[in-house]
Amino acid sequence: MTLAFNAALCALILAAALATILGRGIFRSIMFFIVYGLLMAVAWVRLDVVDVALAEAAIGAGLTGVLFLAAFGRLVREGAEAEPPRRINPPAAVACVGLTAALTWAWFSLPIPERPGPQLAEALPRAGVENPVTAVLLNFRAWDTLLESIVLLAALIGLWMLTREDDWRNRLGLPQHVRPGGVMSGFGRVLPPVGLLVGVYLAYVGADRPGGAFQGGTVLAAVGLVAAMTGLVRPPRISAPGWRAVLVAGPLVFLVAGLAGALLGTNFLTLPAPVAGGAIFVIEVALLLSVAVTLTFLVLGPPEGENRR
Amino acid sequence: MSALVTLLVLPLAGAIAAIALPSPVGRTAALAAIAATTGAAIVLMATVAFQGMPRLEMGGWTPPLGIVLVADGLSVALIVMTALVMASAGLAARHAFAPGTAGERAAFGFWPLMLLLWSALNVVFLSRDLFNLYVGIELLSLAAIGLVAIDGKATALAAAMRYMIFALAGSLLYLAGVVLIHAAHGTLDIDLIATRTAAAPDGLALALMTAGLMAKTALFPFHVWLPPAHAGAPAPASAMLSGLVPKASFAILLRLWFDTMPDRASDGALTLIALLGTAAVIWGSLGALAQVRLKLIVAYSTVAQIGYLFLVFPLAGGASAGVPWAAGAWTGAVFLALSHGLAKAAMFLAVGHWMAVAGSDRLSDLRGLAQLMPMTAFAFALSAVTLVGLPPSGGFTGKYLVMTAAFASGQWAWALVMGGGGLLAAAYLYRPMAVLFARGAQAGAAPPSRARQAVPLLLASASVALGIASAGPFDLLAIGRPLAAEEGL
Amino acid sequence: MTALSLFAVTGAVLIGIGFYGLIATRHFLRRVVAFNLIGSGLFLFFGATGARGGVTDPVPQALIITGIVVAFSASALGVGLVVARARLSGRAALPEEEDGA
Amino acid sequence: MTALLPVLILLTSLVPAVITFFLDQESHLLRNALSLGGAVLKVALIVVMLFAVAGGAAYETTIPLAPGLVLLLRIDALALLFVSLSATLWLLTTIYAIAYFGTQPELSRFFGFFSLCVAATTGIALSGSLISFFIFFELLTLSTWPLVAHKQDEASLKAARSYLLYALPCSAALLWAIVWLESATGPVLFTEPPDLDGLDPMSLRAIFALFILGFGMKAAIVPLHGWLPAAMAAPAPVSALLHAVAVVKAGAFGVIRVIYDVFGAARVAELGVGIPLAVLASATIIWGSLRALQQHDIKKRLAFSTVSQVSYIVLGAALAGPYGMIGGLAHLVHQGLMKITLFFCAGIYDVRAGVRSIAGLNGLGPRMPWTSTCFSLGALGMIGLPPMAGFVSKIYLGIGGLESGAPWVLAVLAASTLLNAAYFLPLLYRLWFLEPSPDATGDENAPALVVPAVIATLGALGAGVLAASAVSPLGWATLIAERGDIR
Amino acid sequence: MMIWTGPLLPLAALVWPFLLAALTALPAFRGRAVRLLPFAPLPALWLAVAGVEGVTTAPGLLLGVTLGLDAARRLLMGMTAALWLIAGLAAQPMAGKPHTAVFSGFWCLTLTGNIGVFLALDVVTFYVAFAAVSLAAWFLVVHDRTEVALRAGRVYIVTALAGEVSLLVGLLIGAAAAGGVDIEGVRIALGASDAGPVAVALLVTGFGIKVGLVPLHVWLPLAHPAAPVPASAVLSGAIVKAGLFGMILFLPDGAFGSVLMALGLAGAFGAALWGLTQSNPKAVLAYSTVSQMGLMVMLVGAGGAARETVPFLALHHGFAKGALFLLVGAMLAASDRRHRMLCLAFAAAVSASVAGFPFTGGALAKAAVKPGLTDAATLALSLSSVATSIILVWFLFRLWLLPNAGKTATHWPLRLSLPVVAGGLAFAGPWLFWQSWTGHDFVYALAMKPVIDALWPVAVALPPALALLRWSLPQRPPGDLLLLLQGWGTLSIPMPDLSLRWAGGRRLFDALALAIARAERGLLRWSLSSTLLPVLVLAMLALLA
Repeated sequence: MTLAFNAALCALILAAALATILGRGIFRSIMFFIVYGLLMAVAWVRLDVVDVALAEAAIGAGLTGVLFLAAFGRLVREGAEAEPPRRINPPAAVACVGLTAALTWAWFSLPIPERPGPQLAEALPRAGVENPVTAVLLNFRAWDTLLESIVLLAALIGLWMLTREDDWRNRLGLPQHVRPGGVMSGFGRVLPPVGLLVGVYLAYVGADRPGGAFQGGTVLAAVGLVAAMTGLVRPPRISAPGWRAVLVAGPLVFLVAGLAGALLGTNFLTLPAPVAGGAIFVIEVALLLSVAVTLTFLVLGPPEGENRR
Repeated sequence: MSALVTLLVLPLAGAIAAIALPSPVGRTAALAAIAATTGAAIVLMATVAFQGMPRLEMGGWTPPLGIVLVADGLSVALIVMTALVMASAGLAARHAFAPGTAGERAAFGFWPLMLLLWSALNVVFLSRDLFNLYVGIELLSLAAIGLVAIDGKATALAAAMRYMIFALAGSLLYLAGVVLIHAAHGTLDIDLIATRTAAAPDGLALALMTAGLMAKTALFPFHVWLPPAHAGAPAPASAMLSGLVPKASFAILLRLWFDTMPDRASDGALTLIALLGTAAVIWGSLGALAQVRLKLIVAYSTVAQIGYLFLVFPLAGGASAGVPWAAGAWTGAVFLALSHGLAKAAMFLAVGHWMAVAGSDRLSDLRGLAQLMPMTAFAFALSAVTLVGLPPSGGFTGKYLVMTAAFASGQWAWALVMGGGGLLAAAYLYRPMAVLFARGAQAGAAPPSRARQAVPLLLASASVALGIASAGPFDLLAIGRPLAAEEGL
Repeated sequence: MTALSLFAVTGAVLIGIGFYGLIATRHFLRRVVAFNLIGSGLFLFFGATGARGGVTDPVPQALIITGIVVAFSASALGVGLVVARARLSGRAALPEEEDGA
Repeated sequence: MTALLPVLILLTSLVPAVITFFLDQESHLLRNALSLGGAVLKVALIVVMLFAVAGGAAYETTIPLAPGLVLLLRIDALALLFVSLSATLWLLTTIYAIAYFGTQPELSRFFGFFSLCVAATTGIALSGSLISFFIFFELLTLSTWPLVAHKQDEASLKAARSYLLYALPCSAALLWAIVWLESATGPVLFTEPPDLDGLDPMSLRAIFALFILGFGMKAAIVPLHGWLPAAMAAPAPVSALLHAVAVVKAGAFGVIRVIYDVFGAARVAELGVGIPLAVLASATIIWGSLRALQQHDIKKRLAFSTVSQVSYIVLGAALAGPYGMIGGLAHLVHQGLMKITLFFCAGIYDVRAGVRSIAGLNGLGPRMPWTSTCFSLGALGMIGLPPMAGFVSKIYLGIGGLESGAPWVLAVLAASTLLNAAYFLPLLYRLWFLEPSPDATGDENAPALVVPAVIATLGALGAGVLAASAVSPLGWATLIAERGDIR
Repeated sequence: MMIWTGPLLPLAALVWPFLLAALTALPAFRGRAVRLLPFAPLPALWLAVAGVEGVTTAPGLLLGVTLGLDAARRLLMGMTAALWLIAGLAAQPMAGKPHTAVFSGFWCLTLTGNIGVFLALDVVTFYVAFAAVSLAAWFLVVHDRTEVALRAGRVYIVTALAGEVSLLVGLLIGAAAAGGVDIEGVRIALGASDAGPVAVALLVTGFGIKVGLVPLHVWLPLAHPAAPVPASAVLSGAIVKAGLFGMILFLPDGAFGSVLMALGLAGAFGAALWGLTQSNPKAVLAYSTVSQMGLMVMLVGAGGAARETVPFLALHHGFAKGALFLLVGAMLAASDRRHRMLCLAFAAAVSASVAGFPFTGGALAKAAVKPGLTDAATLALSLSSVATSIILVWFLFRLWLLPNAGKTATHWPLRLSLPVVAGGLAFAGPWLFWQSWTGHDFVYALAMKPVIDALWPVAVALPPALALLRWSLPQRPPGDLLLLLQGWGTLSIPMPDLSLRWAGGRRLFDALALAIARAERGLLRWSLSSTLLPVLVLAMLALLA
């Protein structure tokens, strides 16, 4: 039964994926992708990996889907939504089948190493959090996570570099014209408080149970997006100093904590066991804010003024 | 606080400051970070040279749990080269991306992108964790894409898009390899993997990572994105993109094939890699010959020069690894990478000056500029010397070491590639030289000040000095080498 | 075939499909979508490997989460690029691939 | 201090070179003082060392680069032979060049590269290891290019391009040769014979051929000579540098080093590569002369003459016997003295009388007696007429040919002499015996141009008249052979 | 280091004229350079008169100079020096004419070489001296710069250089064979070595050109008449002897004997005959020189005792020929009939001596030679006297036909007295040295048989000679064999440029670059290059497995 469910799930996932690639039209492709993302989240749950399932659902399906949809909308405005005629590329197909075959073969020939390492079990008590995933993310491999937050920043700066010179001082994203009192507007008034709660909760429980700053941040970002799209909040300008400070707050706190570890403890990013929990909390809060704002800005896109090309 | 931490934190802090602080302050902070990071790089080099390799266990966790960063000879050599190029690019950008010169957007964005790029490079050069390396090269790619696109023109955007697909595809292939490694060995630490018991999928992992990194290094046939991307960016950005960025993925390749899984190499694979390198040398050179824009010539030259680097694999890897000349070949390849980085950056900065004066980088518009700006012309010429591999330059030392290894191991076909590539380089670099030296300068704008002209000259001189004083770098590179860097030949 | 193998092979197939999409489609937005397919397929594969032997390894999970965020960053930038290019030129494909043939 | 002497000698031209690059065009005085000062200092140092080395001393400086790449500078008799030639002629050429250019533009660049060229040549001369030789050899290639292109007109740039077109592939060949050899033997020092037994004879022959390809280009061996006549587009001081002070000499010197200090005469004979090289050199001697006959431009004719004459040196080296070697070494100096005289004079005819074509020489002799006398003597020396230096070389080479079982060398020498006469005597005839065209002008009121030519002429004359004395080039070459500096 | 060892005088005899040559280049001397000429040969003359013992070496000069004297050297050097002195005096009237500084300079250089040939004991010095005498003399030939002189100069220089080269090669082979540069040793080695014949052939060529050995003589009848009279005198009197002496020095006894004799005889008779077609008395004299030298080469070829006496013959011929040329000069300067008669008379006397009329120096010289000859050779010698007599009669005829100068030139007494002195020496010289040179008593020379032997050829010659004056042969320009060559015109051989051609390579390069650019456009399509990405993975997997 379980196997059958899993098989059906996998078949659906593959079907959605194929439709994403082969389906006619970009819009359909995006729609299938969102479906695909939700199915993937289910798959992660089936794998009993809730942390990832949350991330996948929030970022992989949700936020990415919104990103694609927003982009599609803009492409439609530019008249660039049409696809060039597509053709089957047999060599590519063969090569990709080969790639799949090779990975499949690898799966079946993989040895099972000693995992998770005894070190993990031994170190977890000193990590300051109970959720091992969070421990890995924010303590054992905190350096990765710090860089990850920086990657988000880099993407944002990169994205901003795509602004047209004339638009630089405009507000982020497309100018919104939401009719006051419309559906969107109402939706926009209801959703944010709920989302806000969910987001903060996700981040807060991340210490012990599935969840964390990135998942929570994503939810907050969704809130922010909805607020912006419904006209509840006007997106800021790039030059807004407060927002820019929020953007860098997470990485900055992370860095400072790391340096504190280097100065007080043994190494960069060392969080001494007694204060580890507290430190991780502070970092998570800062990260939550930064991630939320960064993701929001990433989806909003660079400022685009009224003036057309 | 150790130089290692400083080196990692400073550019990050600089980037954060440049993002958060308002324009003039942010820019000043960025420049301060550039200066400080350069200092830190040099301090780190001194540390490695005189005290041994610093090792930084992030968060105090040892592998396989935590991430370790180690500064060995290869790391610091690349880091110092990076610092030199970055500092020069920063100096050039001080003018090129001054608020008055560039638009508000570029004047804001350049500095954080540059510092993020630098952070990523330092991470890639230092990290011993395969996944951390992945994050590093992703950061690198995103910052680089931002720099490619910073010009804002449609062609630059197309170049950035092209670059992006290659970079993303490469990253994912690399990540696939990392996944396999972790699945098979439960660790991501290079040194632990080196002591693992071999697993069947190791070969696939290596193949995936290699292919992915090749795409990011722009090795033939994955080079097509490089010329438009590097040629489309503003000069200081081009200098970083062409001089530094390919070195990151190349450094990971070196780590993979020589540190991580040296036992996994097979002659066939090594030969395949070198054949692609050979093709890159020929293809890139001929491509450069066909160009009429100087930036494109210089960019295609990068394609060709990258090809050289890949000749090292059959010479120092696999069955060759244990023999005495392997160390020479390996060191030679790193010398080539270092001198190419310096020389290429010098070239792009010089071209930037000329473009500012002539208004274009078409060869026909650059006629006689050597008279107007002799220092930059000299810098270009010196860089050309390095790229052609003429003595006394770092390029020559590298070429010599690699060629000696090729002959000593009986694989002299690679030596022929090396020599032939030098000739091709001479051919494509001669054209701009001849144009620059011809009579009849037509200045559109006043030439930049001598101090600004001196920047590329210093870089080019550094690439030559690398050859003149090659003993020091050679010894430095031997630090931390798994192969006993025997006294060459 | 165990559930893990099922998911792993699904992941492998997704990688293949995604790669084909990355190669064979020309609209840049669809390529970014395909890139996300590869990524999630790879993460699925990774997750499956981490769940072998009856224990769930937190390290792959953490890495996957990092990977997802990184992939999103890249996607955002990619989408930004295609939109920006479309604003300038009205096209959403690479110049060399725009015209038929 | 003595260990630093080689470096010091190198610096006497390197330092002026570097400083000169940064001088303004207008600082004529400082620039000239630098160039002249360096040249004089260098000559002085060399004179000091000539005595010391004649007494048996040798100086050595080692600068390690990467392993296997050792920069070894060594002053021994052979090095000194070449370095004294280049230093002396550098001094003369500098004086000449200062007068020649006057206040033309781009002089800082010119003199910078000029000094750099000489520094490279000095390095070549002093190199004690193969790799040092190569490094300086390439430096020479590069620093020569801007000199050839100095005028920056079409012809000069074309010549410069042609120069590089020849030089770089040949450099590549040279590098291949060096790397191939050293990969089997380790670093090759000229003082100790490398152990060549690790390489099979065919490889050794191939390496030798690559060496010859590499050096042969600079030595303008047919068919690698095409750049040299083209390079006559450059100003006269550059021609002097190319033909006498540095470039072609460096090639010939390389051949000598390879034959005697890398392979060793015995090995060359054993491999059977000496005679083919001698044949090639002979072919060059003849061919260069034949081509010279066809030229109507003075400098072009002189250039082809160089093609022919430099191969005398190669021929002497290739014969691989003591007489041949002494002849070749002596000719290294002799040819330099005579050819620089000729180019100096050709330059004087150009700038003072506007004459470049051979036809323009008519009747210039009485009008410009000093120049023309020098020119005539130089030409006669080239033909090999006693007592100018050329005949000494010829005698030694001839005997060397017989000694090495190659009597045909005599025929080559004979033919070359006749051909030399055939292309030089008409010039002298025009100078002295034909009536000048009515609108001809020309004077030689430029002592700084004429005096170097006269000194060079006297040198060439002295080298011949006093050939047997110890201070002559021949005497020094004999000393080299006796001492066994070269094997 | 010692600059020289041994007696200084031989060195001084060489250096002195060399220095004078250098002096002529100085502006101070340019106008009166001619005045230096008589001084140039004085040390040499002194040396010849005083004699010197021992060998002089100057180890630092050239490749080590060794000088010395023996009887033959002393005799010939004395003759040469004396003749140069006389000619130098005869050149005095040239003072103030154009180009005399150059003329004087090369005069002194030629003289240096000429003396050097006789003093040199080593091959290199000999070669250098020989080259000097050959090549510097070119300036004497072309001095007048007339079309004729310049043409003669061209022919001269070509042949002289050819001679120089073959000489050099021959000497080199000799030195290599001998393992040293000592002339004696070289001669011996040439006789013994395998390469000897080649070297000898080359030496014969080299020296043969100088002495005017048929068929290498073509330059001589052009050059000797073309030069100014004093120069002609030394050319024909002294300089040719350098070649002759070279043969004596280097050719092993008997080597190439028959060839030399055949060629010598061909010259002796052929030149005399061809001389009759000349109208210029100097050209006639030049052919006479070819003839006489042929005779001497024949004697060298004959070898043995005959060869030993050749210097004695040369002594006479040198002075005599010098005198005759100078007399041509005197005749050209004479304006009144008495002077012309005087010239003719003296010329006749000297001619008689050359023809070997009894009691003249010439007769004595021939008498000295004969004991060493076979009968056939003796007959040939006598017959050559017939030929000589005929051509000299022709000479006298042509001399008389020279136009009247119109007004008496300056220095007339000097112009006449110098040839008289030379002629006198031609008469007296053989007498003077007869005993010491031949070892015979004077009585031997005065005996009846030699007198008759000397007389009959002259007697036989007179009738045909006088007939010729009436029915002269068709007149031809000088140059005989050369005239045959003139049809060839200038040789022009098209020569390809052997230097590597890059143009073709360049085209290939361009084509290649174009092809690459095209392929690059294909590769630029992401779908193509990215397909290669998984392909590369699989390929590498296959190679790694």
